[in-house]
Amino acid sequence: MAAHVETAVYEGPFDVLLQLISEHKVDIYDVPLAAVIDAFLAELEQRRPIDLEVCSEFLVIAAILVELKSRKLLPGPDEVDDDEELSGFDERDRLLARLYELQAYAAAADTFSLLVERAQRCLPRIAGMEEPFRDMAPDILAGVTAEKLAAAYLLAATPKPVPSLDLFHVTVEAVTVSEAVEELQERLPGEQTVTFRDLTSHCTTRMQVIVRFLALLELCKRGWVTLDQGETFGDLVVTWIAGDLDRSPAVVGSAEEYEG
Amino acid sequence: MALPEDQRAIEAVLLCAVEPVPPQLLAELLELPVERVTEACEALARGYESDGRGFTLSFVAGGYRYQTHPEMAPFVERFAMEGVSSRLSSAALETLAIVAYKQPVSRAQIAALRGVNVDGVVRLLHQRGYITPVGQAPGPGQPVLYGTTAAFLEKLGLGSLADLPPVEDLLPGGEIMEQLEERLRPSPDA
Amino acid sequence: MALPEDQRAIEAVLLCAVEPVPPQLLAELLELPVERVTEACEALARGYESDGRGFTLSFVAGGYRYQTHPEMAPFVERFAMEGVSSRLSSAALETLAIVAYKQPVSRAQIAALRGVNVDGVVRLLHQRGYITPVGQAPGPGQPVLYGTTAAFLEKLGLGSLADLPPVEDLLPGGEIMEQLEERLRPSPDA
Repeated sequence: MAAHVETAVYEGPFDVLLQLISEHKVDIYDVPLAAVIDAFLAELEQRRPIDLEVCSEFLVIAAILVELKSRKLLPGPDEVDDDEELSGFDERDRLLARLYELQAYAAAADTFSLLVERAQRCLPRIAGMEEPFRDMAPDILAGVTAEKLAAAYLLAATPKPVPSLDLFHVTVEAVTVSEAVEELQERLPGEQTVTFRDLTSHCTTRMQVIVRFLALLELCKRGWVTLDQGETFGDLVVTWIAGDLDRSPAVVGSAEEYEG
Repeated sequence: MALPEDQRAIEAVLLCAVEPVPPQLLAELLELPVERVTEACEALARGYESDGRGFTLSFVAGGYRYQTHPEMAPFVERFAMEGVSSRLSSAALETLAIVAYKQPVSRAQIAALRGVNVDGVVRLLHQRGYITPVGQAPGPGQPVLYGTTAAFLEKLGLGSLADLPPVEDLLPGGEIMEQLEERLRPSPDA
Repeated sequence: MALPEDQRAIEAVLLCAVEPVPPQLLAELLELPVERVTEACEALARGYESDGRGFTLSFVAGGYRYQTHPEMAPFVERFAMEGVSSRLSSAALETLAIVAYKQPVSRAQIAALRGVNVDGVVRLLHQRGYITPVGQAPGPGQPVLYGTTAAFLEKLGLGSLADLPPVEDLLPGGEIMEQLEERLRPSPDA
């Protein structure tokens, strides 16, 4: 890391800041951002092809600097809100903590690189057993069938499965949208206007609620209901406008199936 | 001076192993307590070192194995197997460092720290087998949590995660930190 | 008493070699006359014998190699019968499956799919006679390509490779696999 700073190469956000601090010897809020950006662009010009990762890391840090700087330059509200003042500190502290941590990982990366280099210089013994012992070893193919081999191939060739949490407490249920559509067609003409909250009051799982919502959208698409929400996060009011329908199973069946 | 029998047996077993042999397995084969086996291995390793042998006995990825002495690298280069020595970029190494020290850790946590999207790097490290999903975080989306693998230890020549350099040694020196804090502190008129 | 440099180098070379190393090759690697190399090997072999080591340096099939001391046979036998870890055997099965379905295939290609170094496992499968070199890939390094053997088919009770259960339908399409392999190929700055 130190070496990078010395070579005047912008390698990452921490280097940029560190360099700013060590070169300008001024309060970070006084660092002319334009000069920093010019220096960075000049640096980029010299190393082609452009490294997108270096670029984006620089942009992140530049954005934080701009934000900090603008906070200072722009006149704030007349009465200084304690909370806001506090959040300004938080911002700096967070930046500081993050840079601190990042610096540690950058140092770790350098160490890793040295370890890898050293490890690569040592070749392991892989010759294995000599002839008489080789044949004593239990056959690795003992009990292996062609099917097991195929399964092993699939295991090796497909991305490794993600270990999941124990899901024993989750009952698998199949709720289909078409069933929900049917249920709503049954119920809505009688009630005319009802809230989504009421429609889903008997639902015990999130999936059931979601499926009912999808069913409502389906009905809305068919022009059988209107949906109205007075305010953000307010109750969704469902109004049946299709009168008495001649229900046809073919229409019902067209809704997609969802499984939860 | 003849070598003790347990050390001889360990030499023979490790010579024909094709992967690091855990001390527990050695103990089973020799019908000895694990501590005795570990001591014997350490004694052998010290002996090879002081004899100035061309190979070492090392504890790598949870087991003991013979490997060539690093100083002999020029002679054994041609025996190096192809396809394993691809280098990792500094971005990949830094991400690997974050996973190693913070595991189990999610992609979002790494991204938040590094300030960039890390999907590509994480995928690369996973494909190389250096990191692997080790679980899922509770909460929305149940993000996959990653940890390091035995292949990671092998790549770095480490016996276990405990051999990673301690974080304290990696944190920036007090001077740099003071400078940083100094510069980031709001000026008196702010 | 430190070992002479030529003996150290010989130890390193013989340790990582998988076949007996002819004196001529050793002489070439060490840039020494064959007689000097032969003397050094004899000196090492005598030293191991007088130290009572668990291994010997022997001249076999036209070359030098390390092998276990006959007196250690009981431990080696036991290791042969019990030492195949479940990790190793599942690694071996996966590797064999990849060779069976993707042959001819190089070690690097297998390593890319499995995400770990497979040199030891490939060697093991070769020793057991289930896979064998079937050619060399063009391009840098001309890596050895492996395929399965008649012994492999016999063991699985298959008449020919065509009798392997089809797996394509369960795998990502060929295009995706190619892309995956492309990405997995070691690149100089990955």
